[in-house]
Amino acid sequence: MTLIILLGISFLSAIALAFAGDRKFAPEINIFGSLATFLAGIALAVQVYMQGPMLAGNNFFFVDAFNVYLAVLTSFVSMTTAIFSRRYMRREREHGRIGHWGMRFYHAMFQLFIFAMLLALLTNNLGILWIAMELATLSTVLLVSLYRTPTAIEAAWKYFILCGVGIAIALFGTVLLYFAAEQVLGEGGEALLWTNLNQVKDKLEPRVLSLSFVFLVVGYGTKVGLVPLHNWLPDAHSEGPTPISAVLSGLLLNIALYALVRCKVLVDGATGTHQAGYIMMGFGLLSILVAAFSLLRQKDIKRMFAYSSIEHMGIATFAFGLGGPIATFGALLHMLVHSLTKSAIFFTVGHASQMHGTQEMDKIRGLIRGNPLVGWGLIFGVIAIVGMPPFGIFTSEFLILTATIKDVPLLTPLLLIGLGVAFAALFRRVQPMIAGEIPPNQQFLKVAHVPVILHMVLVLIIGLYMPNFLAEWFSTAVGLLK
Amino acid sequence: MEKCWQEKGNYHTCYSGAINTNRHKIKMEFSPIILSSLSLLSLLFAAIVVPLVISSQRLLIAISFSLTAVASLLAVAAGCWVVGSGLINKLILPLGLPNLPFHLRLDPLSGFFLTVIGLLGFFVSIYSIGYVKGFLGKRSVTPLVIFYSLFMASMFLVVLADDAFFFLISWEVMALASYFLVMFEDEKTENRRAAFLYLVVAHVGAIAILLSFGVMAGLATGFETFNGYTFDAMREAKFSSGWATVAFFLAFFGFAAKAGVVPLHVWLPEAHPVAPSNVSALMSGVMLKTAIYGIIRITFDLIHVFPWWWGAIVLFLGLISTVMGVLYALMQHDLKRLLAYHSVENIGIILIGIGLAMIFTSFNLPILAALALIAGLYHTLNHAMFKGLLFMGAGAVLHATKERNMEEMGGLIHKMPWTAALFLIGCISISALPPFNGFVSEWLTFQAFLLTPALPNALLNLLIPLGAALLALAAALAAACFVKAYGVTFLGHWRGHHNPPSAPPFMKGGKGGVEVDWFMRIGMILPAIACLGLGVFPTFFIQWMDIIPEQLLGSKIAASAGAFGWMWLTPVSHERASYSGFIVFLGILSVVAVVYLLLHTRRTAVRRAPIWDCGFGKLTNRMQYTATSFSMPIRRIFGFLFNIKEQVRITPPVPPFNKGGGGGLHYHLRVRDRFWNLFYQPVADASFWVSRQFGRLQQGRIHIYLVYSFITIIVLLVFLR
Amino acid sequence: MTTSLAAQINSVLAALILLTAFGLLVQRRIYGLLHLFAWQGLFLSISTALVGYAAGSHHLYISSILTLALKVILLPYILHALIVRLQIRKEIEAVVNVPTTMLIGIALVIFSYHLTAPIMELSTLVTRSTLAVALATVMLGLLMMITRRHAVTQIIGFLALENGLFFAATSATYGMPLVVELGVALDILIAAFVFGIFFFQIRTTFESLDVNQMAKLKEED
Amino acid sequence: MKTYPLITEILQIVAVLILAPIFIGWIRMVKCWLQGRTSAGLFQPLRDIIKLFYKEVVLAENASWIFRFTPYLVFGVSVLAAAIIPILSTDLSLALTADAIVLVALFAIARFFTALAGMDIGTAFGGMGSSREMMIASLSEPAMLMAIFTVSLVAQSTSLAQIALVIGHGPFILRPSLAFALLAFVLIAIAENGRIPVDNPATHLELTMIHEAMILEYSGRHLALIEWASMMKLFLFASLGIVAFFPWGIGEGSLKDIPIAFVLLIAKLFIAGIVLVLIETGLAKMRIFRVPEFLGSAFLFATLGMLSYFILE
Repeated sequence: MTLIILLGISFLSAIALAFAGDRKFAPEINIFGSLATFLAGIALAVQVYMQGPMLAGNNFFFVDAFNVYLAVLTSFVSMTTAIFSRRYMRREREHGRIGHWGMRFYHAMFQLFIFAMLLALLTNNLGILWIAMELATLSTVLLVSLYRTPTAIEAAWKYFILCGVGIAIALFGTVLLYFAAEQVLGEGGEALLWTNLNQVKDKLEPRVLSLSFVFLVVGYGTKVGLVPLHNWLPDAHSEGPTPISAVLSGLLLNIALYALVRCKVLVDGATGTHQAGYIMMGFGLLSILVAAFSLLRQKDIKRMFAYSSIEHMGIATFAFGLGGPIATFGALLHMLVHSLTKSAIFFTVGHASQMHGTQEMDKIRGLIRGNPLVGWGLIFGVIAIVGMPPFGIFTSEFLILTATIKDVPLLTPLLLIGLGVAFAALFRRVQPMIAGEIPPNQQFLKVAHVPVILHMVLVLIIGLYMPNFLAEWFSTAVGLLK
Repeated sequence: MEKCWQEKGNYHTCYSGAINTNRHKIKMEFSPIILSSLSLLSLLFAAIVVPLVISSQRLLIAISFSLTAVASLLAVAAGCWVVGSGLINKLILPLGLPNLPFHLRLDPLSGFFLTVIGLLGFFVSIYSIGYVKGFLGKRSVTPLVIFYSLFMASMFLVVLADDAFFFLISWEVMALASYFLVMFEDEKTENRRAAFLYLVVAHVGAIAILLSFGVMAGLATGFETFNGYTFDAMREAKFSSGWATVAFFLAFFGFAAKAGVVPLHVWLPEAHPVAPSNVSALMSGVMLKTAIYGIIRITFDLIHVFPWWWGAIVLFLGLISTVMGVLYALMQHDLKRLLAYHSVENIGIILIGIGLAMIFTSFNLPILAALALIAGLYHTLNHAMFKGLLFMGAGAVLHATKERNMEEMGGLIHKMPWTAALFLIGCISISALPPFNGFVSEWLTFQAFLLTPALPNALLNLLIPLGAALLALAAALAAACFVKAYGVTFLGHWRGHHNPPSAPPFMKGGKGGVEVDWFMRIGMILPAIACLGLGVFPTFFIQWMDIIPEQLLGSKIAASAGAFGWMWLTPVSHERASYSGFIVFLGILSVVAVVYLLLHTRRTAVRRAPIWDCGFGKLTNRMQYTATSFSMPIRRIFGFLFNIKEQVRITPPVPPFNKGGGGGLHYHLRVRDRFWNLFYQPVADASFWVSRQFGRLQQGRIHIYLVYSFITIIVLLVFLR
Repeated sequence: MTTSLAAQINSVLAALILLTAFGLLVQRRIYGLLHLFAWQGLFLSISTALVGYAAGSHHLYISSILTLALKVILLPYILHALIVRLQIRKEIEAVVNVPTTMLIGIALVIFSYHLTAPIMELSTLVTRSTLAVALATVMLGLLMMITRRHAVTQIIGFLALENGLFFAATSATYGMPLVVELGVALDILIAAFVFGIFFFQIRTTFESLDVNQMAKLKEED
Repeated sequence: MKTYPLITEILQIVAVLILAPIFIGWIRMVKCWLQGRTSAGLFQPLRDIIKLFYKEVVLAENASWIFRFTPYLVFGVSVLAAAIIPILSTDLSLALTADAIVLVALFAIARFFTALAGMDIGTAFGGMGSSREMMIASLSEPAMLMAIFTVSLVAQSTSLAQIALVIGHGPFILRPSLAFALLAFVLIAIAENGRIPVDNPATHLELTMIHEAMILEYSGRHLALIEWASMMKLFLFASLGIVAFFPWGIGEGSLKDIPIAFVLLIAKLFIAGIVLVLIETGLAKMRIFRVPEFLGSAFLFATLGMLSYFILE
């Protein structure tokens, strides 16, 4: 029941917002809907925590430790993003960057996007998972081109085509999976249910599954932003409105990785080898390195953080590929803290670029003096994102790195290079932005305090004190993903 | 509640658990670790609560720094207690990961470092009350207060942490807090550049340390649980020699980056000078020491079995740092930068002690190893005192003159008599001159060097004495450097360019010149007294800290070191070598006094006269020897070690010659760190090159991107078959 | 109609789908492309119905009708309408020349066969041999997207690629579960609206639908 | 406390205080003879010092307390060193205060303050002298340490008394290591005491001065103390050489030895003075940038001494 409410709220809010349009209370509806979704998410989490994994809706939905935390995370970040976007989008509207149709569209699609992601997370059916992923793409494509500038349209087009193709390839992988499952589970809807597949995964034909994994990894990997399938990501993140960048970076990538990992479990079970893991490690490592070095040459602030997202998805993918209790634990944690941190960064980045009327980093200066929350928020966000304690990303990177050096010590120098370069690149750019005197082009801005503070405090708490329930979820999830 | 158990190296220690999870009974009792926790709590209070509650900046300074001073004293008390009693205290905080709570452990080694950090922290905190007032009205001091307290707390935590996770958290928080402190005056480009460089080096080093812990934890437990991350598990683990080597050198790299060991030192002379001086004092005085702590902890405690060549490498790098540090220091004319390079030198000296201790340990000569280790540790303590003092003195000068360039100073001894006298004590101490403390530790290091003929290795027998010569060279160069620093800054006439000496740009005029206030003075007087005390009564302190080698190496030197009474320091035996700082001090003092009295029995006339100008008659203050000219002979001799660019530009005279058209002679000298071009520039260039290459991947056309997907599928399919 | 006859007819249809895929790859005229695409959809629809009949899984009839409605009627109609509204030139050119493209296409077919051959042995379905064709169609669709520089052709390539997926789903596995099929159809419908909007946006912003104009966002200097 | 060491201690300090100017007088005398001049007599340096004590002190206007304090300190350090080196007897009450390394450091502190005093008045001369002095010192110290190292290898100790005992009482062996060390020591002693060819104590020519440049502004009792101290320094270096290389005859624990030790000391110093004069007369003053080579060879000899200990002995 909670499940239906959870999904229903966002869907209904989408419809309501489509009608509300550009009215004054639309942002409040948006916030309220997201808040309700979040509360439902918490209720679901409590339920799962109390009762353990649950199947619902005629086996259509499945909630276990792995996806429930992502569901709560998704609803939480969407709530804070909604809060953030109230002020942010109002400002954009005032400055005439979007019209009233744009606002209507923005609000409706935002909720639809949340709905799609929650559906992708909670469904038990791999086919529905695919559909939800596609829906998530389609609902955000037009948001990326919301500003109608040539570059925005270009970015959206690339996003649309590349992710469309990618996701289509993933469907082929799903078909192959079904093809193999059919042999064991028989025809019909049962053969695409993850819970069923998971039970018989060792009976599935390994060759088909490894073939299907290729398509799945390329397909969902495109969505995750793995190099060399990542090219849409920096464009889409830098050209869309900042709230969308925040949820794209913070949530959508996670969902895609979630889908990939769900499939990997099956493939690993069937093949009995570590092949899928190696593929993911390869992609992960390549992503870390390419993204880290690309960070060095960024001039656009949102684009830079988009590359940082690629890097972090690379780390998580690498860790999932590495496997083992510590690395998997680290990867799960990494998904959580990265999404919290990255969305917080995008919030501050959004305000910073609004203050200066540009996304060019060379023109953004003196943030701490101009607006302490934005300045300190940005620098602490970056400190967190580069993996420095006491923030949560350090914890996950600590676990992942130590696991790496134990299992594949020869790869650690590459990781070290990647992390070091990414660190230097980010700091090199961010430091001048926060420091110094207020430049003449800076304007005063009313900013949304709550989202940034909330996110950073959470990341800090996770870094210093991980609550027991979270660790239990992770440990259970580690067991599931073995 | 106390139970003795067998610690490594058959040494009995008594365990008094503060909160002991291993035991059924949980009991709080007053113990050193509780004391240090109190200290931490008050620091956190100063960092978090005080700035929120107090809005007046002036009051904030007073309250926060008083709190940090109290906290430092508590830490000193805890440290002294634990070193004095040899207790090993543990505490587990219910934070961190569920299966990996934060472990704290206070043993004599950490207690010693706690004392060092706390002691200087105490002095600097007092000093800061006066110093930070200088920023009032110019900028908000709240960040300084917050990060200062955090910085202190994290340094304490680094030496207290007993698991890899918590250690790294403290370690990185320490780096971050100091990063923000370096950035404090963030509108200056050099501050930002230095802070950036500092943080990058620190973070790369931290990753290396992390990897080292990864090696040790992975090998200790195989990672089925989180328990492997505790230092206890690492202590118990047996490492294969290959992995132990990897772990050690990763950790050494990381710690060396923090300590500023050549060639990883480049950040240090950038970051330390630009930070506020109280922070520079802490960074140079004690933050670098946490890296020393890390090296000792990893080497002697966690790995504890190692081949001699590790020690040889540590020794070698220590020597290189010592000599390069002092040579580069000699070339500086920025007072704080000069001091920063001297930190490189002194870290080198400490590493020499540690390296020798490692060599002795690996050849199973524990008594000699104990001597070498004590030498290193004692220098750690000494360096904290005199470098703190010197940076505070430099801060006082900066406070008064708003100038860091020595070439623009001079004659300050008349304007700031207190600062001048205290700075002189620092100079003497750091130049390793008796009877002050720097000499004692260098002398012990020399003694350790002189004992190397006992090593059963012919190569080491021949090579290590040359190291002693290098150390002697460094010590003498350090003396030269401080003659220069002191002479140019405090002696002679004011040589400032823009201000005639009649009206130097001092902050406050009036009687007594521009001397700093009493908080700053006390902050400097105390370490000066410590410098003298440590130099004159070394036996007390060495006996006190003798527990550390006893626990780490299973041997101590106190039996011999103090055998001849407290006045004489006899590290091995009195036939071998002996030194009495007390008698040296007393002897010189009494002779001076006697001679002075003898010569002043009758009224003696002293006539003041202008200096002899050889009949030239037009001496100006610009004709004094400058810092640059002072170091010229040494620059010429060791020129090959520097990246020197020397230019003399002559402007021809233009008529009319009588008024300002006399032409000019401009001398321009730039001495750069060679290591920058050798190691860092290539790395940066390579990174940008790779980055450019990777940039080509993203070349804009969607077809190309589709081709990537296409090729990826094909390649994966081909490989999977 | 026996099962084997159905299988034979299905094979013929597979061959036709492959042929249309090649046709799409080399067709220069935009209306020609539309026709070919509609034909491909039709073959797909018939094939789906046939498989549904042969396998007795009746939900495939629904997918067949869906395919017919979407891919043979609706999508070509929308595209046609768009082309008219946007006044797109009728002639378009391929990036890579035709013989090379054909050769690459043939290589892809061989590769697909090589790849799927071991898998096909595992299946007991009569229509299993069509899996290679399905994969080849997917690959050819991708190839088409790579070689063409017009937004509309790229979309047609994308849709052809999806046809291949559908074909794989129906012929290799006797269809995915119905709810999935419906969902996929819905997604394609939404996608159609999205690219429709896009065409307008691109057209108004860039004056033409040549995607090569859209290469501003890049890392190269 | 035993009385004997205390008595010898006092005797020795007094002896050094008086003998040091006389030793300089002897050197000057020999030098005059060699140059065919008439000498001013053995006691002229002593007379000079006494004369200076009665002179008025003229201080530069800018001189600070450091300038005034330095002479006392330098003198104090020299007296302390005189109390430590076992010149007359190895059993001195202060012998344990310092070993060879501390002794080097004691001279270093005197030099440190002299250099500061040179900087204090703010003339170019003072600065130049300080700069050069510190440069030379920094090069001579490693060489000095290597020489000490070699000797301490033989004696198994850096304690001066112990060195004298071991070398004086052991069987007489011709040790190449000690020969090298002695050679190095002589070179270092020349450099440290500002003798030709490193420095010329007799000149006030601007560009060749080192030690003199630093103390140029001193006068009266300050100058007297400094001069006296530097005389003692030379004397102490000579005694140090005697202790380390020719310790035969140094007293050991009874007052009876003292007269013999005293006589032998005079004899040894007699020879040392002649040797020094021969070196000084035979060589010409070097350019300042040749000094590194000079001290480099001292270092080389000392190192060779150490190597030959390990290789040959």
